[in-house]
Amino acid sequence: MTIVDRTALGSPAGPTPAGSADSGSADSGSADASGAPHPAAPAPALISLSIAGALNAALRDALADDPSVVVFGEDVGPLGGVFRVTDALHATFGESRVWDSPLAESGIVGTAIGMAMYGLRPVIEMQFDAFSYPAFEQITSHLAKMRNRTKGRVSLPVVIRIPYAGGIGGVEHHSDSSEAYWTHTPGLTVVTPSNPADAYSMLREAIASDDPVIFLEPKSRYWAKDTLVLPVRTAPMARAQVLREGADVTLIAYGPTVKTALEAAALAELEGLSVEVVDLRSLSPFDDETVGASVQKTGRAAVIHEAAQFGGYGAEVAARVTERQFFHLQAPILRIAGFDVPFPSPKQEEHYLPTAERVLAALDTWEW
Amino acid sequence: MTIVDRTALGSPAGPTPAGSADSGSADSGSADASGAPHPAAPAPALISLSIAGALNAALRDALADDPSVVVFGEDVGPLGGVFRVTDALHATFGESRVWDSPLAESGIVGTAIGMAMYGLRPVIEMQFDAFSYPAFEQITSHLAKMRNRTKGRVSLPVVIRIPYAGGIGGVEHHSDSSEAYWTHTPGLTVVTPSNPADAYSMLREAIASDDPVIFLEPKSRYWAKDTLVLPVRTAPMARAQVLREGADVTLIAYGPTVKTALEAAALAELEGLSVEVVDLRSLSPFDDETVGASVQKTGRAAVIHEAAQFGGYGAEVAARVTERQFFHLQAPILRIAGFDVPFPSPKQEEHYLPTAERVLAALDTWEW
Amino acid sequence: MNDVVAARAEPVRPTLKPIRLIDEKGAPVKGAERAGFTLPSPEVLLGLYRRMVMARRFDVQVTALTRQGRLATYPSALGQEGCEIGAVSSLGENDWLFPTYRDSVALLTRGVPPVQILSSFRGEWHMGFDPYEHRISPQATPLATQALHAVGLATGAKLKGDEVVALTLLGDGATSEGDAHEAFNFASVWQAPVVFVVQNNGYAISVPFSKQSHARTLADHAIGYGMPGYFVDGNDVAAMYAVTSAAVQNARAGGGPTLIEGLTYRIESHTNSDDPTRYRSPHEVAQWRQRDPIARLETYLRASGALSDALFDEIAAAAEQLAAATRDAMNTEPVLDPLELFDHVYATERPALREQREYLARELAAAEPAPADVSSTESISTASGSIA
Amino acid sequence: MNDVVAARAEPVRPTLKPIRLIDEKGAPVKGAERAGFTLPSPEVLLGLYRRMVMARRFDVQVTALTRQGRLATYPSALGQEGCEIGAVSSLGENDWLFPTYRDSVALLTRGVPPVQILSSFRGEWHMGFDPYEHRISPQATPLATQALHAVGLATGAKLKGDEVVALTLLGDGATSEGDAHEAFNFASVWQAPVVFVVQNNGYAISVPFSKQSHARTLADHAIGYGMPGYFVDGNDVAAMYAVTSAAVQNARAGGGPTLIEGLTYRIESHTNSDDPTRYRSPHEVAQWRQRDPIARLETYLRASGALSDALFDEIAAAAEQLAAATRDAMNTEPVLDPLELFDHVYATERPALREQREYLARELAAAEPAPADVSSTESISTASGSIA
Ligand SMILES: Cc1ncc(C[n+]2csc(CCOP(=O)(O)OP(=O)(O)O)c2C)c(N)n1
Ligand SMILES: Cc1ncc(C[n+]2csc(CCOP(=O)(O)OP(=O)(O)O)c2C)c(N)n1
Ligand SMILES: [Mg+2]
Ligand SMILES: [Mg+2]
Repeated sequence: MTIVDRTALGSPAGPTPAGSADSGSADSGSADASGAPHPAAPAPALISLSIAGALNAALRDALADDPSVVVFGEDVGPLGGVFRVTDALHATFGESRVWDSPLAESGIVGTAIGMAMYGLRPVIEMQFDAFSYPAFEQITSHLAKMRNRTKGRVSLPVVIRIPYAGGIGGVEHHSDSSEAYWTHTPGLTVVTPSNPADAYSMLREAIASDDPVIFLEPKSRYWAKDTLVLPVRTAPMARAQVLREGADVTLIAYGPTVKTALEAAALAELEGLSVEVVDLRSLSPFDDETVGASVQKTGRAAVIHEAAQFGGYGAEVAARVTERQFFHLQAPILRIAGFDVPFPSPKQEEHYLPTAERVLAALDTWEW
Repeated sequence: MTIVDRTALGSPAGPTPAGSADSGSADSGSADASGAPHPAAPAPALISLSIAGALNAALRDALADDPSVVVFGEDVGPLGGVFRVTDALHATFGESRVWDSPLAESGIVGTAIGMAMYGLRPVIEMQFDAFSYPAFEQITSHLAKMRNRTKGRVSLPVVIRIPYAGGIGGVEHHSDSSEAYWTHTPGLTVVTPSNPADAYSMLREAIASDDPVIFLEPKSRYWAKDTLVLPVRTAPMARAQVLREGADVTLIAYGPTVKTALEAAALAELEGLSVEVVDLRSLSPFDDETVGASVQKTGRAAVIHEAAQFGGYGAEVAARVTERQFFHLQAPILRIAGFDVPFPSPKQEEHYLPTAERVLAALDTWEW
Repeated sequence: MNDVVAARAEPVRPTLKPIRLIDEKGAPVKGAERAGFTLPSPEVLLGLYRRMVMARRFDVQVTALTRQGRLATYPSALGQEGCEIGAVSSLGENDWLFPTYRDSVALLTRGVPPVQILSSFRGEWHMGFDPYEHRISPQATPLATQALHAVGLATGAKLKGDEVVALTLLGDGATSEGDAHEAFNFASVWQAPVVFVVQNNGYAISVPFSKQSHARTLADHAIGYGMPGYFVDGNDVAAMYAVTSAAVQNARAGGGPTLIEGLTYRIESHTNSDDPTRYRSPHEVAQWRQRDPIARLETYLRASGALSDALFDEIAAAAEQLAAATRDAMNTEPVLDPLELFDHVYATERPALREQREYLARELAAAEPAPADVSSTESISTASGSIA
Repeated sequence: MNDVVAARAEPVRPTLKPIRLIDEKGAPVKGAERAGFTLPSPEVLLGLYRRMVMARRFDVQVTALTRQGRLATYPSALGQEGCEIGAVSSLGENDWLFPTYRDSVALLTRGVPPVQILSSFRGEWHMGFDPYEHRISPQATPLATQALHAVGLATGAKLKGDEVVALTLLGDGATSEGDAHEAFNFASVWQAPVVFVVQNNGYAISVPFSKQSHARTLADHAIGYGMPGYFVDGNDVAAMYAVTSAAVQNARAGGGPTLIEGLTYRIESHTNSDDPTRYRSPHEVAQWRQRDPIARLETYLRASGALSDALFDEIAAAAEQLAAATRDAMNTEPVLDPLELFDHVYATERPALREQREYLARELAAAEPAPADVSSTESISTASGSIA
């Protein structure tokens, strides 16, 4: 297993998103995966695959397995998406399965809704997180509500893939984390993988789901590699996973901050603190069981995310875990999150993003 | 002082929004207020005024006092808005100060931003809460961020008035509570009055503010009356207010749920429980001081809102108050909120909306 | 590039005067105003007449019931029957309709039972019929949003090789929304089999067309999308039917989308709770009452001998029957299950939602006669005590 | 209603062929292709030439610096100088420009210092100049959003009685967004003094115009808004300047908005990180290089005798100076204050934000040489341990 090192995350003034995507797009895993569209192909091989490559493989396999799956959006065709997640799909499956749409996010979501009403399973892309905002009405007023509105008669199996969060030196509007908007909206399922195996497995599961899924892709982790065998199936996407066991404190993380949490746990160990790390994977629904069990064991918890703290997803985590585990808690649940300011410019993001050091400093504020 | 009784809230199958507005629009308070555009007019009289009337008076006085104030949106001109909050303003101030725009919310917010850049102070209306969603991108990516983007060079003194929440038997999309979306967005100020005096005072303050303000108007309370003298100035809008003092528990409410909290407090008193009620008034910023002081005193708190609980504003309240007051808390902070389902149809909303009874039941779940 | 652009032929250009086949006096139109369209057969016209009469009676009945408080709200289409019925009658059985809140009579025409149409306006649930049974999407409230769904569905059908056309109804106000533009554009780029019918009834609630658009006609928008556009007299059901049918056929044949503007008028208030005296004159309304689409066709049909007194009476009786059935249906209070609030939010079960469902179930089970209303005057006095 | 609609005169209709004053060989155009516009004076043309040369040199320099990693990103306008400079040169001092990320050279032309233009692309702050000093809004990234700001500002100026015109630049892709439609519509309904200049450079990142629109020309959209539309050869700076100037004058005189499409081409990649070989042929690019807007004007000016060798050299030298100054500016690392993150979010001070500011201040103060990088390979192994 290879782990992408810090430098691959892109320094603040480093390459722009698509640039980094370019450098990472031709990864062998992706290419290998492309060569094996049929899951039951002989001799499954252990390959090295990035998150971007795993997502590409999942799309390829879903397109191959189910003729009702279609992929469209801005630049997802011949270009393969600005992060190359849809690389080579257009060439393989043709214009009627994978195509470039006009440039309008509300239009993309709105037409995906219509297609889903007709039995297709659209997997669409919002090019960057903040560019999902023009589609906000279609997502909240229709995608999220159609099933309930029609008493379950109309399912909308639409997956909206959204590259999100910072850490790649993106200019304004290219680093937002909007999970709190989506998770507050009943009717949506919101998930985010933190590693290649989950990326593959969860995207397949999202596409197979009859519920609309907001699939958040941590863009700073697109090029983080792992070795695995395709097709891989990890735990059901609704379940959180304990990535590291510990006794003293539970770190709750998701998407890009899972790496931060693991780093913090490793550093804390040097200081003699035993840290459990939970990767939420699913933000809505929230896995009360797994998180609850961990917090009951450790008695202390902190949640880490990039979005602004105020009204962020961490508030829900803190509130509900406190509600349910109050008498197990020895200290208030901490939130290590973005500051309550707009996401900063590339050269300033290092000061904004939660780091392992900041997590440790937060743990130090507790009276132990 | 007169208090509107329960029947005025509109029964679930009762009149639709605009209908109720019709019945309440000709209220004498509003008319009186209209007659006194100059705050310093002689002999200030005690008048009976509804929230809708107070908002109308505030707009009228702001238009009269400051030539840079303009009011536009859907049906805010000759019709006076579907809730009649802009009643008679068009006739008084003319088409260049108060006018009907084309029907497009992104357009309304986007052009308001441009006007504000040129020194105007637009007060715009989103006709119902869910109809602010088409403007989501303009609000989050520009209105909220312009000041920061330009290092403070460009202020956007825009007020977006949004009638929100349920309780009036509105059909789908007419009863949303979207405060959690706005409060999570750095750069926005979000306030909501619960009574006529605050409605007047806070709207005047919002219009005078150099920050963009999301001004949430609790539509089920539009016709709740109070007697007061115009122009009234209540506490600064950033400050929460203790509406009722108590020793045992703090109920934190805002907008439409303030009435619920006061009812619950009255009922609880019969059961021997001394309940303090805090009206937040400002959702962003949050008044940590006032709420903190109350919770330190009572040791227990519950927050009440209509929006879905998951990721709702109550999560932030619970999380931050717990963070700051953990060792003063005798029990977890409770959230009495909407269920995690889309806002229901008129005949079902009674089951969805938090009631005083539900608040009391929640308090009963604590071990006292 | 240059060549790509120049190679595109100019599509049909909307006429300056609305296309008309029967004039306001009920006489057949000759010449240019017909724009090449021909009058439908007497059988078709009689069918349209019957549907309009039924629609009108239904609409009047529901408005009356709404005034009695039996419905939470009802947006009437009185006066727009020519536009509504002409457009929707052009659809085949497998075609789809994407209507708005205003278009209940279009649903009626397509066979949705009154009780199912009115379920949402009574406040029972957000919609009352099965979209797949009738091939009709829920009546959209957020303006222009459904136009994109229509484009998506039509494109989905095209991708699957099915000969399905989607027709969507939009108001004049709705065309100002960004979604209308995106729908027009996606449809034309994808050559989706969609027909956009804009019912320009002069107002968006209180806002007159002159404050909504500076266009000569909304059909002119078609030019900017390289699609055919037609400006039609919406109160001439014959013209609406002829033009829409041609557009549906063209779409079905692979010719892509069409934009049709029907010029009509909303005789009733926006909804029962609107006060139109604030924004329009009785004179204007009276003028438009003169242009009634039903009276116009009736005159024509009687003059041409197609509509006998007997048939007239038969249709009127059928309409009365519909009205009676609608009244009856509104007399029955449906039994609603509050717990259903939780049942359709997700296809995938959620433990936390089950918890909330159980909470409500317990609350309902425990429910006794409502406790006395404790008016909390005192506490609000405290609130105002802080007023400067 | 009917009368209101019919009373509106049809505005100028875009021509099928782009308007041109100087042809691709540098010869003055005669006849219909000019659409009634006349060639600007030699002085004006020389000014446009100088500005284009400066712009080109700046653009090439910044692209080079970006390749060297000195900027985070840079969207080049190489090849679009005719469009950019022609359009922006039509503005008066009190007029406003609403540009996009693509339009740095338009800012340069309007006098914004390079170091201020490039601040955002270097990743220092979201923008680097004072909007009020230059009457230029921040370069918008969310597509088409700035068009609404332009309409609002122009309307605000009109309301205040100021003779200010707002010009906004949009890409072909951006016209597909709902906001573009809303901006066109608001502007025409309000008769706002706005000029919309769509730079149709053939692509939206990788998506060709043929997948963006089915229109003959994007200028055709104007018809649907009842506003004048012009389809212009964007690589003919003379035509761009003449048409845009007329539109600005018309707006200033109270004639309302105009939509202008300039047909041009993006010679460089979308940004430095794009790979255009995936979606367009070198042949196509080579063809468009032949249509270079600067070479075209240069030929004309030399032939007409307005551009001497001496003047040519002088301009070239000025351009080199600009390039050198730009390089120098990028050599200086600006000192950034992390605490400024908190200083401009609100006009009104917030205690909670002050707390966060103090937190970061403490963190910065405590900062020592970074701790050793603890690679947490083990823990991620655990993660994958759960893989089926
Ligand atoms: C996105 C959105 N904004 C606002 C509204 C509120 N609203 C309901 S109907 C209406 C007017 C619509 O006018 P038009 O499109 O002409 O249709 P008509 O009612 O005349 O049939 C408005 C503003 C809405 N439903 N959706
Ligand atoms: C709302 C929004 N969606 C997506 C993007 C991502 N994006 C940036 S530039 C671009 C293409 C724009 O094409 P065009 O408008 O033709 O301008 P050009 O880059 O060719 O100058 C896209 C899709 C964005 N910036 N904003
Ligand atoms: Mg209308
Ligand atoms: Mg382009």
